[in-house]
Amino acid sequence: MDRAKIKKELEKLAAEGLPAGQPQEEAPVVVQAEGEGEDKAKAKAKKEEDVPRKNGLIETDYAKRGAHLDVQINPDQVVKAAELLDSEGMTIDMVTGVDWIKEGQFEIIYDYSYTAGGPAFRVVVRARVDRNKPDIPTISHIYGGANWHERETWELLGINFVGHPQLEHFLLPEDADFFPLRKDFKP
Amino acid sequence: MSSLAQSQLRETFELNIGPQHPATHGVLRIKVVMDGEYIDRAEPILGYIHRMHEKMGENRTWNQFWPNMGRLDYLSAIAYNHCYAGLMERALGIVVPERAEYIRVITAELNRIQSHLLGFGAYIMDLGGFTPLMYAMDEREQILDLLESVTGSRLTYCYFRFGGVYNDIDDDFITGTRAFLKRFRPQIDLYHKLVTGNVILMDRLIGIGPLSPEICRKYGATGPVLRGSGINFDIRKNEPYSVYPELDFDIPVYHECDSMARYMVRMDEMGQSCRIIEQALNKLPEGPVMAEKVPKALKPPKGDYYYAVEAARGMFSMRTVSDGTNNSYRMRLRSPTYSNVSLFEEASRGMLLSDALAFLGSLDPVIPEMDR
Amino acid sequence: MNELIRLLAYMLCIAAFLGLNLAYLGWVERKGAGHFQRRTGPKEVGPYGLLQPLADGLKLMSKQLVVPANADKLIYMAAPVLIMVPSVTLFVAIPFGENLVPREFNFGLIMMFAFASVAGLSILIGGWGSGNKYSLIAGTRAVSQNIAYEIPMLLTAINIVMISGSLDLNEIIRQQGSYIWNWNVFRLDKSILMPVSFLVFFICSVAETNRTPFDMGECEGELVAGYHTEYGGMGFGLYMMAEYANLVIGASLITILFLGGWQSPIGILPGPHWFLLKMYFLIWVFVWIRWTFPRTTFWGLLNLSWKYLIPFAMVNLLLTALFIKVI
Amino acid sequence: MSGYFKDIVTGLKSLVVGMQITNKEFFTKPITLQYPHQSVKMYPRYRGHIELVKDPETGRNRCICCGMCEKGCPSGCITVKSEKKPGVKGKVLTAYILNFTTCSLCGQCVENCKPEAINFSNEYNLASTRREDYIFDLLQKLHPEGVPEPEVDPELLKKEQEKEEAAKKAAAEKKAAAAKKEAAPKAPAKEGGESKAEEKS
Repeated sequence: MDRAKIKKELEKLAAEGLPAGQPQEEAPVVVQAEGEGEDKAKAKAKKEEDVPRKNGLIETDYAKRGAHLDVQINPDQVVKAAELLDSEGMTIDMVTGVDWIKEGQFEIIYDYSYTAGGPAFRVVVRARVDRNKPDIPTISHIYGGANWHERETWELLGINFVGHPQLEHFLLPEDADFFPLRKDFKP
Repeated sequence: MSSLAQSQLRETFELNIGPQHPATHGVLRIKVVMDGEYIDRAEPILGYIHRMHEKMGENRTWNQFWPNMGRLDYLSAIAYNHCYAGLMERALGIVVPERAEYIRVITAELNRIQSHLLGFGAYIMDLGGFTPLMYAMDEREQILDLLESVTGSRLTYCYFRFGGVYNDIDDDFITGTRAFLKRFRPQIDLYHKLVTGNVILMDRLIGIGPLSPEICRKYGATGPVLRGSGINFDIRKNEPYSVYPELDFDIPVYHECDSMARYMVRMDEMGQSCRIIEQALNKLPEGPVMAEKVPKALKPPKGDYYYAVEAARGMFSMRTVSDGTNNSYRMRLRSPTYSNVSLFEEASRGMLLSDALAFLGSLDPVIPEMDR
Repeated sequence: MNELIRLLAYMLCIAAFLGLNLAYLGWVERKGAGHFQRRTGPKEVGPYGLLQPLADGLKLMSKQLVVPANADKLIYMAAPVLIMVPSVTLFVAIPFGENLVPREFNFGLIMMFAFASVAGLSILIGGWGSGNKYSLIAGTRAVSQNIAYEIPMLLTAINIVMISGSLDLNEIIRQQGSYIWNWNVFRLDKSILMPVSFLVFFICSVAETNRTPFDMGECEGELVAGYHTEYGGMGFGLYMMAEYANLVIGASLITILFLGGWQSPIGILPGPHWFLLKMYFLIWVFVWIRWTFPRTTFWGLLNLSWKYLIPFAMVNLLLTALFIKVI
Repeated sequence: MSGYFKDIVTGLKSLVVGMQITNKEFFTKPITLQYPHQSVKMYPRYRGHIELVKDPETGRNRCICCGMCEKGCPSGCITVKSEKKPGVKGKVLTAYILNFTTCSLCGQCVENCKPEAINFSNEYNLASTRREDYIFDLLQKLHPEGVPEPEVDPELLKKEQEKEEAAKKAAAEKKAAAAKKEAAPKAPAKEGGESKAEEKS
């Protein structure tokens, strides 16, 4: 595992995924989020919070967030990211879906970590899909462990993992026709 | 013989192992396609005890989510408490007094021994030996008594709080724990003599259920399963939390990659936990057990937070997405058995039925934690 | 007429002996299990739980007999009875004392083995008739186990037959004199491997009676309850009783063939009390083994039989033949 | 070949060692505790269902009916019912209903309770076949022989009565004034005045 290489490659990936019209200077947002000028960072963070985050890589403070790298990429790039991290010997921890109903988006968070010994290294890969057409390619052919996690995310949030071998009901009963973790779910 | 003729001759049948089956320790169901005594395909089916803890996390306030932590893995609930406490302390920036951290470690390790004891006993019972379970239960009862005297409950602990622990330990607990350790160490030798050295058991475990480090990595297996495959990875060492860096202990690793290796990792971990407890008791500082500045209304800043601990069955981690209100926007729980059991389908192909169940037992699944 | 009365009396005695044994061996097993496991075992019903078998029996008898929907009703109902019949019949041939034998056969040993194999058959049809996949697997397992273990068992039994030159159980006992060193276990002058032979026979008996570590047919960790998964009430009760009846027969057979039956180990007072003492000691060892060891796999069981027991039995057979011919 | 015999010897030896251990255990005393005849040792910190604490000075509960326990409870199993009684400071507890079927014994209510009015009981021997048996009124449990009347502070009572009378007077005056002001039809002001008085009492 090469931390610098992973960082560089992911940065590149995130930059590739930016919409064409966007000015290049803004592209790879490398923010040393929590540093000395905390107030400044806070103010900045506040500003950023209101709009959805742009694609890019953030080197997060491990002590505050629990992750080392945090990268947001386009949904069609998750397979590339998975292949990259797989070749570096990383493990998939979990796949999480978040329903950002106000923005009309689902966020899919992939947690990767390094479990082959040595100090821990955690990478968070995020991708956002449209809430009305929640399609994202599966990574279960790269990581067998992602299979169940994706299945669960589909079941609870309705995110469609394109190419997943078995998107069937898993935790919920077979006849469940609802997605309980969606924010507009009414029991 | 052509392959077509072969496939016609081959007659398979489906067998449902569980949800009510003695070897699954709960309501796990495995749909097995059998070819005689051999397994063609085994598909675990989950969800029989699914309670949607993640949704509860969204509906309850941060404090109200506490009791849920005791109900995921009911055998090592204190580690789960530890994870939630650590997560929120990370999010809120609370500094925990040192005494509280030591108490957390002591109780968590006692809980780990207790969990491994039950895992050991139940595993041997899966293999047909009833007696070791009862011996393990005897020791486990001592631990439960000790933990009951501090936490007030015997199984579903809800003992930790943001910024410390619910109440302090007393001298009775300390002397009781020391006495227990003194009594427990010879018992481990007894287990080894009675069980580990037994030729029948060795025959059943050695070489059964091989798991390469690669398959462990692909499926995100952690804990004794990973360490039984020769990888030295333990959150307590590799991503130290609490006061573990100040304590001296080893991580047992076995390179055989079979069920016996996983079993031995658990047995050795009990001894290491004893070492940790002993040191922690010696080092136990005086002082408060709750941080002074814990806000009444908990509102962690926006953003998401991640925290991982080493539970008895592997890495338990939580990711929470906070939107700055007094409950979580999204709570994600990563349970170790979920990942560990997900490799069962691939690894069990072509095994004998009895070997497959020995292999499943060596993964030590706890069903409520998988189903969440 | 006299003979008829004698037979009737014996039948009554056997029934009483059997009934007591079958009921109280269950108690012994549970009590033993309890104490082996730092527990107390049955305690509440009667002093030391001695009335427990009665309570168990009453409970089992008062239960409804349920036939599963896809079971073969006739076979399902017949199997538990069928497993009891040979076990009970075999008591006719067991010589408890020199003159205390219901019916002396001069082919008693053959009869023993012949009837014992019926038990395997009834396990199979019980498993098959239940219409449950677990039971079916258990049934087939039990049969192949019986086949695998009858071979070394018979090979060692032939040893004894060669030594004593008779198939009559009483005659076999008579030929082993009083005093320990005259028993077949220690008759090194007939073959130096006799103690090994005893061990082989003992292991085979454990397997034949379907007890841990060889309870492939039951296997509660894998096959739920094996061949009697679908049985409840007295059907289950009969299976349970048959297990203990087989246990008594197995222990008796070892006693007869190797431990000198009713012969006294110290040369005085030969009689049925020695027989019972030896038999119950063996039963106790069976119980002890059951609560100590885990279960082998089906594979390991066949391995043990073909790789260890059968070669040893063969070698012993050759040695015995050699010893008898040469010495 | 030597490995073959070695396997047999070590295998048999391991079996004998195992049997020795169980044999030894057979002759040691069982550790079973005969539960209904003997009872387990209970620790003071044991968390049974919650109970109201009896104040040793007054012999009554300490509850101030703030409802913090009710709010903090994750499973919503507590219902506090209270009313205002004349001459008593604060509200008076009339019923404290715990639905034990949903309680998870987490201790949030005990922690949230400022006046330390509730605590864990040591009761573990709860068994019933009816669900209703687990809906406790803790107030009744605290005072099985009947809930004592709250202590009436005469000064406070006097003050309150005065206040009430004053309020009544004011209302009456208002009413009279309103009536005087518009001897003609309308009545809405009158209604409003009345309801205000009711609220105060």
